[in-house]
This record gives sequence, C-alpha cells and structure tokens, in this order.
Amino acid sequence: MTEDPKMQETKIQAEVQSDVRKNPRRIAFILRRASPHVKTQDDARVMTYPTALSRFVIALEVAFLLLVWISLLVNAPLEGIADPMHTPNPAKAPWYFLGLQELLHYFPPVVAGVLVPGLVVGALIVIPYFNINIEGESLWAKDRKRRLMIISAVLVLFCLFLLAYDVIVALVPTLLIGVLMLWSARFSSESPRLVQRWLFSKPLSFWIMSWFLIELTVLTVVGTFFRGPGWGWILPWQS
Amino acid sequence: MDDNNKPGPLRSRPTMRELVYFCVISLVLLVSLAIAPAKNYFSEWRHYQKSYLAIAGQRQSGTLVRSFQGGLHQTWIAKLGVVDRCESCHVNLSGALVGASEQPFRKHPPMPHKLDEFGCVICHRGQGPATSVKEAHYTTEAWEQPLLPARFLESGCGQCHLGPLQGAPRLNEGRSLLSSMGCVHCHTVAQPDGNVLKPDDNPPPLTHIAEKTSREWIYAWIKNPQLYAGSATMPNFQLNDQDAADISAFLIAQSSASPASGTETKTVATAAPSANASIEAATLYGASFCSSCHAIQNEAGNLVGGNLGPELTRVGSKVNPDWLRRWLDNPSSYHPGTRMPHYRMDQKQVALLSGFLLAKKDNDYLANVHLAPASADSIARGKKLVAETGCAACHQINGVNPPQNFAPDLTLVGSRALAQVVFAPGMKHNLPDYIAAKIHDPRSFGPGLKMPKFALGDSQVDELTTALLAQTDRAAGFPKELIISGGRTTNYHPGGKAGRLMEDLRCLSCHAINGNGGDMAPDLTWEGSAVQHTWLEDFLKNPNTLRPALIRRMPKFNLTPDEIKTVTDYITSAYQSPALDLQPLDPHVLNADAAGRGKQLFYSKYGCQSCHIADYKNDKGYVGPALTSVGNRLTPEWTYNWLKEPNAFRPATLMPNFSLKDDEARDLTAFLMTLKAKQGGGK
Amino acid sequence: MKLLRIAMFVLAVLLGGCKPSGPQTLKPAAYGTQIVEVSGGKQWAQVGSALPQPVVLQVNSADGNPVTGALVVFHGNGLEFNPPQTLTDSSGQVTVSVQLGFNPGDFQVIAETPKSGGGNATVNLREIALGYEQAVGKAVNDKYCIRCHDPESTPERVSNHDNLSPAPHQFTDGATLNRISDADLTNMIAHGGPALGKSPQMPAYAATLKPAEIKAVLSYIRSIADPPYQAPGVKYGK
Amino acid sequence: MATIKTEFEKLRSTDVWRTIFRSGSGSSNLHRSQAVQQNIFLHLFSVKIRSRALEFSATWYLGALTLSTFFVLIATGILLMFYYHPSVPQAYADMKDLQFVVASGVFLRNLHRWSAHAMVFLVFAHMFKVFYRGAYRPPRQFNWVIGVFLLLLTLLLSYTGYLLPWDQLSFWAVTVGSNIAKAVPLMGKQIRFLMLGGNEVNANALLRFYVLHCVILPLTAILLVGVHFWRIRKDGGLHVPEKKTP
Repeated sequence: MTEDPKMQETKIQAEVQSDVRKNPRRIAFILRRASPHVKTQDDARVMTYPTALSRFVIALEVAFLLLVWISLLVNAPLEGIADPMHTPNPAKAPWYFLGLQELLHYFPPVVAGVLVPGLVVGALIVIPYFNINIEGESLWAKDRKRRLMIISAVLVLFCLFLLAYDVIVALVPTLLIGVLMLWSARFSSESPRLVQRWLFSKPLSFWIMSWFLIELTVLTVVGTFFRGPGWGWILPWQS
Repeated sequence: MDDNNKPGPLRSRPTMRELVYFCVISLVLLVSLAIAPAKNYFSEWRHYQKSYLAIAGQRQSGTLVRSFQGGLHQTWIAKLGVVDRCESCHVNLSGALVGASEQPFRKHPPMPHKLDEFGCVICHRGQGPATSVKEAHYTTEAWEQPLLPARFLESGCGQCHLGPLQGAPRLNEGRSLLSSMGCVHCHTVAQPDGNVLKPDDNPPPLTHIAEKTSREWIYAWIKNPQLYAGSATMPNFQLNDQDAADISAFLIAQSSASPASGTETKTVATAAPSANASIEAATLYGASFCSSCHAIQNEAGNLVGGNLGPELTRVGSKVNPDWLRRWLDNPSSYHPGTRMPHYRMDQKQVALLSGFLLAKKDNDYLANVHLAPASADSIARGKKLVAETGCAACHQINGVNPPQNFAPDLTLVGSRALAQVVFAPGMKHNLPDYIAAKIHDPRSFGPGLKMPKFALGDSQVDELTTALLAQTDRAAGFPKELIISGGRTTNYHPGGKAGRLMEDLRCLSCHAINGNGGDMAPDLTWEGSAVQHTWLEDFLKNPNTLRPALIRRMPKFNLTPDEIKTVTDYITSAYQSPALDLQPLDPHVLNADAAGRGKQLFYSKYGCQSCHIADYKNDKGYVGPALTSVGNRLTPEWTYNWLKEPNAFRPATLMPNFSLKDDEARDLTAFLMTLKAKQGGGK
Repeated sequence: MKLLRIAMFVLAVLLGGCKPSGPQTLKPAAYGTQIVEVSGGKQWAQVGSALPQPVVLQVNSADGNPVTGALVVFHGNGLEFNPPQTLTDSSGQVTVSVQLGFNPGDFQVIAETPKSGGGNATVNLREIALGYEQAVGKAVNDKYCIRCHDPESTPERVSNHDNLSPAPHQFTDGATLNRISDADLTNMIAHGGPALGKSPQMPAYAATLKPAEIKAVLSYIRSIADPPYQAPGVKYGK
Repeated sequence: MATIKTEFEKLRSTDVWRTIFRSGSGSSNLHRSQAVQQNIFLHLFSVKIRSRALEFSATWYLGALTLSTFFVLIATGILLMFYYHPSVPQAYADMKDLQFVVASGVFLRNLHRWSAHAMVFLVFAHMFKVFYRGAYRPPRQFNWVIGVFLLLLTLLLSYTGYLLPWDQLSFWAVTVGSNIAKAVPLMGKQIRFLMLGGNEVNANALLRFYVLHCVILPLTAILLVGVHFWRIRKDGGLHVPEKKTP
C-alpha cells in the first residue's frame, strides 16, 4: 500500500490508538473516489476466536467430509503404465486445460497456447489497477449512442473473426452475451421489471467477465465431455 | 473515522446452533473417516482367507489352520518383473488342503515349474499385483490383458521354449502351422533368441508356369484353391472374376521357357491303354512310393498319402502332358528347389506313370471356365494385382520382386496394446479373440484388407493363436539364460560327387543328416557306422523293406552300379560315429556260446520278439525293423553300442534303453550276428 | 382409486418398455420321454479345447421312436456348448460341440429335455480334460506305448497289439488298471513286466524315460480310465 | 462433566500451557483477542470480524473451502510421499501398491486427487465470486493480484501432480500440455526443455515435476497464502457487500 502513489498525494492522517488490547480496531485508508463504503457504526461484530473460527472449522469439516465421501465412492482414474510408443486417441490435458486444448483445435498454437492465456492472466492482473468497475457504473449510463455503436461494431467484428475460424463453440456464448448486452441498452433504471433494471445496472466489466466465465465453462465442458477420437464430436455416453 | 468510537454489538461466543453443527459434523466426519480402514479390513482377499480357514477348520485340519500365514502373499521375482499377489486369495495352490475343489482354493494341477519360479501371470496373464477379483482377472482401465482362456494357455510356455516342447502340443502345432501354411512368407515372426521362423511350404516358382498348366486352371485355382484340392495350403484371396482373369493372363504372359523345355521326351507308344498297362502303372505308382508324399482322394472321399507334395486327385485336369513327362524325368530342371527326388525312370516308366496321373482327371473342373483372350491391358492390370496381392512373397515370378515389409511384423503380437488394434464390430475386445478372428476370417475386418483366407479348422486357428500369443514383449525382455532355443536346423549338405548325387536324389527330403533334412525316414547321421557296405549297396539297388508294418518306404531310384558305389562309399566313410565303443568286441567273443546266451536273452529276458522279427515262423513283432538278416546288415560294433544305448545315437528312436550289462549286450550282438540271409533264399 | 390407476399405467409402461433379459428359450414343438447318447461320450481333449467329435444325443418317445422338435438344453460346470440349447432334427437327434474348461479331470455333460407331463429327462456324459501332465503322458504314450497298447491301427502306424500274447491292456481298461496301485504301475513301466512277474514283452523304460515322464504316463492312464479311477485316500464332498 | 472442566482449567493454568498459549485462561473478550494476537497463525486474522462477513451469502465460504482442500492436499500429500518413488517405472508400481497393498492406499490417493480437482474448481469459483462482489476494489487491489498468482500456482501444482502416477493418462496429458509451451515464439523449445529436463516427457521430467510438486510450488503457495490472508486483515477485513440502504 505504501507504494501506492495515490496515497502519498492524499493527506490523510491516520489515527491509531496505541492501546490496542483495550479496543482493537480496524484501520483503513479511505481514498477519494475509492470508497469501500464501510459503515461500521451499525455493523454487528463477532470475536474471531472462537466464533468466526468455529464457522471456519465447520466449513473446513464440511469440505473434508464431502471429499471423504467422494473418495470412498469414486476411485481416482489410473490407466496402464505410460507408454511413449502408443498415443491414446484423443490425448487430453487435465480438465482445466481442456478449454485451451479446444482453442488449440481452432487456432494456431501461438494464439491459443500463448496469446490467449497470456492475455487472460494479464487482464486478470490489471483488473484492479485500471479503474475497471471501480465505480460499478452502468454501461449505458453515459454516451449511450456512441457506446452502442462501438460495442455493436466490436461484437460484429469479433463474431466474424470467430466465424472465420469456424469456432462455433465460442461463437454461441459470445452471441448470447452480446445479445443480452445490447438488449440491456433498451432498459433504464426505471424499467418496470427487476431483471431489466438488473441488466441495465451492469457495467462493461461485468459483461466481459461473464462472457469469459461462460466461454471458459463451455469450452471446458465441450473439451471434457464432447470430444472423442481425433478431437471429433462425441456424446459423453458414447465411448 | 468518527464511527470508530461507536462500535456495533459484539458477539463473543458461538451460537448454540453453530456448536450443534460443529458437533454433528465432527461426529459424522469421524465416522466417515473410519469407513476407509473398515473398507480395507473387509477386502476380498481377507474374506477368502477367512473362508479358507473356515473350511480347513471344518475338516479338523488343525495343523493347517495353525500354520496358515495370513496377510497378503506375494511372489516377487525382480529379474522377470513379476509381482504376483494371486496367492493372497488362491491360498491352496500347493494343495495343502486336500479336496478343495472350488475356486479360489483349488489345487494347481501338476506343471513343469515350481509355483514360485515364474509366478502366475507369465503363463496365465491377468494383473498380478491386483488383490481384487475384478482387477486381477479381467480387463480394466489400468490393465488390458485379462486372464488367458485355457485353450491358449500353452502360449505361456512358448515365451521361453522356442522349439518343440513336450506337453504343449497346441503350441508346437501352431508354430509348425506358421511355417507350413506359409504365414511367415509375409509376416516376420522373430523369437527372443533372434531366430526368425522360416516357411517350409516350398511354394513352386511361377516363372515357367505356362509350360505346366493352362490359364484356365490358374484362373480356377486362384479363385478357390481348395476347390481343386481340399488339402491345398494356398489361401483364398477372394478375387473377383475379372481380377482372377487378369492375374492368370499376366502369369501366363510372364512365363519364360524352362531349361528342360528343349529336351524332347519321346512319347513312347504306350499303345492303347490296356487293362494290363493300367495295372502296371498303378503298381509303378505304388512301388515308387509316390503316396509317401502325395495324397489322392479315394472313393470314400478320404485322402490317402502324405502331404509333402501336392495332392494329385485332379492332377490330370491341371498339368500339360508334356510338362508332366519332363517333370517325372527330372523335376529339378523345372523347379530347382523342389523336394521331389530325381527318379531316373526310363521312358516307358515315365509314360506309364504320366498316363496314370493324367487319368486322374475331373472333367467338370474346368468345364465352366471360359476366358476372353488376354489383352495387353488385362496383362498390365494382372501385373499390378500380382504386386498388390503379394503373390511374389511366396512364388517366384518374372518381373515382380518379392515385396518387403509387406505384412505387419508379428514378433510382439502377443502383447500388442489394444489401443493399436482395430476391432471389427461386435467383437470381444481382447487380444486372443482378435488374433483368432483375424486368422479365421481376415476380411471380416474390412473388405479392402489384403490378408487372404486360409483353409483352417477351428482347432488350427486356436493353435496358431496360441503360437502368436507366445510372441510377447515380456519374453523379449527375459534374461537370456531363461530362453531355451529350439533345435535349429543346420544347413548341412553332403559334399563332393556323392553329395551332388544325393542332392539329385533329394535324400534330405526324407532323411535327416547332421541336423538337416526331413523326418519321414531314419536319421542317417551315423549310418556309416551302422551298416555294412555290401548290404547298403544291395539295399540301394533294391530298397526292400526293413519294417513289415511301415507304409512309407524308400523308393527305388534306378541307380547305376557306379552311382550306388559312389553313394555307398560316401555314406560308409563319412557318416561314422566317433562315439562307438569298440573295446569289448573281440571277434572271437562272438562265438556260438555267446549267441546261445543271446538267443535266451532275446526271447526270454527281454522279449525282443514282441517288437522285432528274428524268425518269420514264430515272431510277429511289427514295431521295429525285421532282424532276420540283421547279421548282413549291421556291423557288430554298431549293434553292440546300439543295444547298450539306442537313444544316444538316434534320440528319436522308439527302441527303449534296456540298460543292458556289457556281457548281455555282447551276447545279444553275437546272437544277432548269426541272423543272416539264407543263401539264395527269400528274405 | 385414480392414484392406483396411474400407478398401474406407469407399471405397465415400465414392464412393456423392459426387454426380457437372459437368453431366449426355444419353444419345443414336441416332447419326448427319454434322452439317450448316440455318440460323443468319454472323449478326451486338452483343457480348454473343443472335444474332437461333437456330442450327439437322441430324444425318444415312450414307445422308443425318435422325437422331432424336442428341446434339448445342455449344462455342465465349466463347459461351453455350441449351441447351448437346440431342437431335435428330423431324426430326433441333436448335435452339439463342447469346449472343455480350465481344469484337468472329468467334466459332466448334462443334457435335459422337458417331458410332456412336466419334469425333465436327463442324460449325463463324461468327458475328460487332459492337463499339462496328462498331455506329456499322452505324448509319451503316442510315441512308445500306443503301438502295443492300442489295438487300433492308423495309416501311419500299424498296431502290434494283436501280435502279442498275452495281449497288453488298453489304457482305458479301468477295470483292470484301476486295481493296480500307482507304485506298481510305475514299477512296471520303469522296470518292465518281469518286475512284477508279468510278461517280459513289456520292456523297461527307466533308462529311456525320465521319472517325470513315467509319472506323466501314469497320470494319463489314470485320467482316461473307464470306469474312472478313484484315488485312494480322503475324499471330500462339495 | 464438571470434573473434566476443572481438570481442563488446571491444565490451562500450568506453566507449560502458559508458555505455549500465552493468552492464558479466562473468558473475557480480552482473552479471546489475545488468543488471536498471540498465535502466529491466527495472528493473520483480525481480532473481530463483522458478523455480516460471516454470512454465507457474503463469500459462500469459497476462500475457506479452498483453504480446506489445500490442508487436505498437504496432509494426504505428505502421506503419499512415504510410498512414492519419482522414478520410472517404479512410480507406476507404487500406484499399484497404493491400490492393492497399502492399507487405505486407494482412499489416500482418491482424497488427494479429488481434493486437487476441488481446489482448482474452488479457486476459480472464489475468483469469480470476488470479482462479482467487487471485492478487488481499493484497497484490496494487490490482494487480487496475489490471488491471481495463487490461481496460477494452483494450476501448476495440479499439473505437476498430474504426471506423478506415470500412467497413460498422466503421461499424455502432460505431453499435450508441454507441447503448448513449444508454441511460445522464439524460445518455446528452450522453455519446454527447461520444464521437462529434456526434449520429451521421461524420467527427468518426472523428477523435475516431483520436486516442483512436492517442494517448490507448495512452499511458494504457503507463502503466498500467508500473504493473502495477512493482506485481508491489512486491507480492512473481509469484504462486506454494500447494504442497499438509502
């Protein structure tokens, strides 16, 4: 935090009571335009020890219990000994990489294997630093027309790009999110229905992240369950 | 910041609900955790060990119960990569608990190896380290090789025992089928010691085929060889009419003139085939012992004769009469590699025999074959087909080179990964069934496959499968000292002038010498020590029979006295055994007294007459050679040594080793040497 | 009431939707009262392999005439039948090929045919599976013993059986051989007939065969004996 | 019951206990605070937590659940290390031994495997939850970044562990995965070589993955988890969703 240049600019006096044992309290630097909106005065609090910890222990035990039962009922897969001489068809990466493997099926390795994951990780890292979604302002709150045009153009271009590479798997979620996004532009904060208001209130970052989440899920599910020999389509119950 | 002085309500203890949740979940968690060791305790193998102890207890086998060692039992042999835990459930393999007849407690039947010498899975397959029934016996995700069905079990032996093995008839038969059906012309089958199986079906060259037969016959033959001769080993390529016509056209077109084609055989006027001539011809066929190698179907439909040469039932429909005469005159001028001896028949005999054979005709056989004249197109297409079908892998053909790496290498087929196997629909997914199906009907895997259909019975398919399942990568990695190579045939060939003569007579087609040759007739490796020079000359002049009950006999080759002398001299001088013990045979020990004692031994103590005939009047033994004139035939030294230890000289002999004492052997020799042909009398 | 009707409907749909499991049983066209062996009993083959000849059985009616279209079902512990059940042909007979199981010893072929009044007529056939040891014994037998101990001749081998007096015992002759103990038989093979005061026509094989081979021959003789050989000693039922 | 309580109290008042747990006996909030502050592990937490942060809807306990799976993984992983040799083909034989010989070996392996999958899933879920809650907003920016690195570490841990059974599944999964590294421009081959200790997945790769999986990555992960937790406290405690109050 101390490295944050913003902090040096703002002249805030931190007041800390020295006798912490008597009245332990939270310290927070509240910056301009970056309010965590903490309102402590009406917040009920609990002691970490033992109350919060007991909750935590319960969570730990529930997780452990579930894992124990899964482990009792389902055996971890083990196939024949590794044999470099014969390649299974299809050879699949661990499930969490199957989205990437699915992309590799469409795009050259540099794109799917390096560019996309690199961009994703980079994007995730910079999220908090680029004023993304900090305000949580609705996408259509300002410049509705201009934004609508830009977003429509980007969407169309992106869909064309996906079509060019024949990536139907990724195209469907993109269209879904895109349609929802453009549709939400028609609403306002005074729309009659809750859903409409909810959709309207969402900022751009929400839409992008949701698109990413759905793409990730769809690609992983497709790679895990719907890909067979030669990375061809297959139904999960066929083998 | 000013809010800090107004803290909200503070809860310092967990609520009752939280505590109850905590207690309940902790309890459930503890119980769940206890299930894992319980699961372990109630495992299958422990259950079987308990029931074994229960059975043993019921039968009051107190010592058995007390001496039983519970827990996982395992055979671990590092150098073979064996970790077998089968005995954790199969606790009674040694049979300590008598009479337990249900698995897993059945006693292991007798076998040549100790239980812990090789473990279980080297022979039985299955997953040795596994300790549950399903994992150990069946195909699972982690283990492809299920327990081998009993009918393929001998494949286990074949991993180390590379040659014929007593007690493994199916393996032996399967291996010999690989050679005799010609599988190894196309497929490489190498054994762990480096030996590569060689074909021994001797397919004829087709370089001069036009002289031998007609295009129509070739057409009919390649369409279905078994239609011409049920015993034919040539497989059915399931050719369509057009392909067969093209191939036959090409084969005729590529045929060149054989060296023998110039020699014109005189067609001796056999006159009109009189009844007398046909009897004479049949007698000649019999006296030449053609049936030792060739079979003919009799009226009842049974094949009579050997299988070293082709079946002759319909030979008249096949061969060109001129060619047949030239062939009978000297086979090797047409086919230098033939196994057929050069008989040295005179023109009359050739005419008689060819007439006899040409009469073996099936007029219906080619009645429906009408081929359009061969066009250049057809010939070119035929050539392409011949190359594609791989005809040249077996047959020598002008202008077509033998294909290289034509068919898959079968060296490690017995452990092929199922992932590399393409199953036909509806097949069981395991290796033995796949191999058997592939042998039984290769085209069931797809019409485009090249492998032809062989005429094999169900048991032959199983035998071939057994032999192929022995070709495992596991065996390839075994320590060298475990590998027991088969008796390899040498490439011995007699040398010099006599050698050339013996080659011409194809002695090695029937006789083995120094580890090379056939097994139809006695091994001649030590023949020079065994027989007397004069007897051998007489025998070659007119090979009369030695064994009354033998059907296959030595044919008469019509040798000239010079040739007989050459061969006899060579055999008696070259084929001498260095192992003959000549010490105790002082000529004057073989006196009449000794002969008298020997006769006693012959008839009373050893009952030799039950197998041999020393005297035609009284003796009836039909197993060994007749000994009525053995005094003329065998040398006394050989006789003595032979009697003492027959299997030392010919390991395959039927004559038992009686462990005779020296004086008994001497007396018997003395007696046998008195058995001589009566002057001027019959045999 | 309505609930019951719905439940019945659901049940009917479920039952109708389920295919009958298990092998389809053939429907017999006729019934016999008796089933008899025509051929195929007492054969021997190696473990796991098919018997050299098929088993042929005949179904007869009460008056002894063959019955066409009677159902015959085969059972046998460890055996595989092809087909496992069939109807008799026009001569009242069924032919089935039998594949032996994993263990050497006797196998029982059990054939059943339903009788018209209910119940089944059955016939039991004994088949013999040769294990490794018996296979070795058979190989030795086929080389040495068979020429005198088997009266049948083949094109390759003329039997010497009838030339001998006293005639050697056939190995299937359980009535005689079962009474001779293992030790005596082993002695006779190893040291010849005279060892037990029998004919010297039986040569001594001790120097020709290995002890294991003699044991194998004995095992072979015991396994093909008819009536079956019962080893002395403790015998437990199942 | 009462005796147990008094015995426990006696135990708590011994010198030994006092040297270990400095907070001492007593049931005041002061003691409770001390219990947290004077314990190196609990010290990462603040002494008090807003009770709304404990509500299920606030976090779905995803962070806590992730930590649970991580604990399970460490515990089972250490036990598995007793049976495992990172060598070819012994590694696979060890799997068989775990499956067939080691008491509850299958259970142990199952637990490790499924926990690993669960952790990957939970980490993703945690990340999305944090995003949608906006809990990465200042002052929690850097903790988000640490979280992203923890996500990558989790994936790497899972991926390196994937190879260790040395069966077909693991071998080819890792081969496919490592082939992606080849696509990096200019130095793809070198990266892959560094990763596998050779040009293909073999015994070297197994050893390398083993060391990464059992030493380097877990230590890094523990370190970062510590920082992650500490930062929660330093950045104002667990994020509590805004109240929809006027």
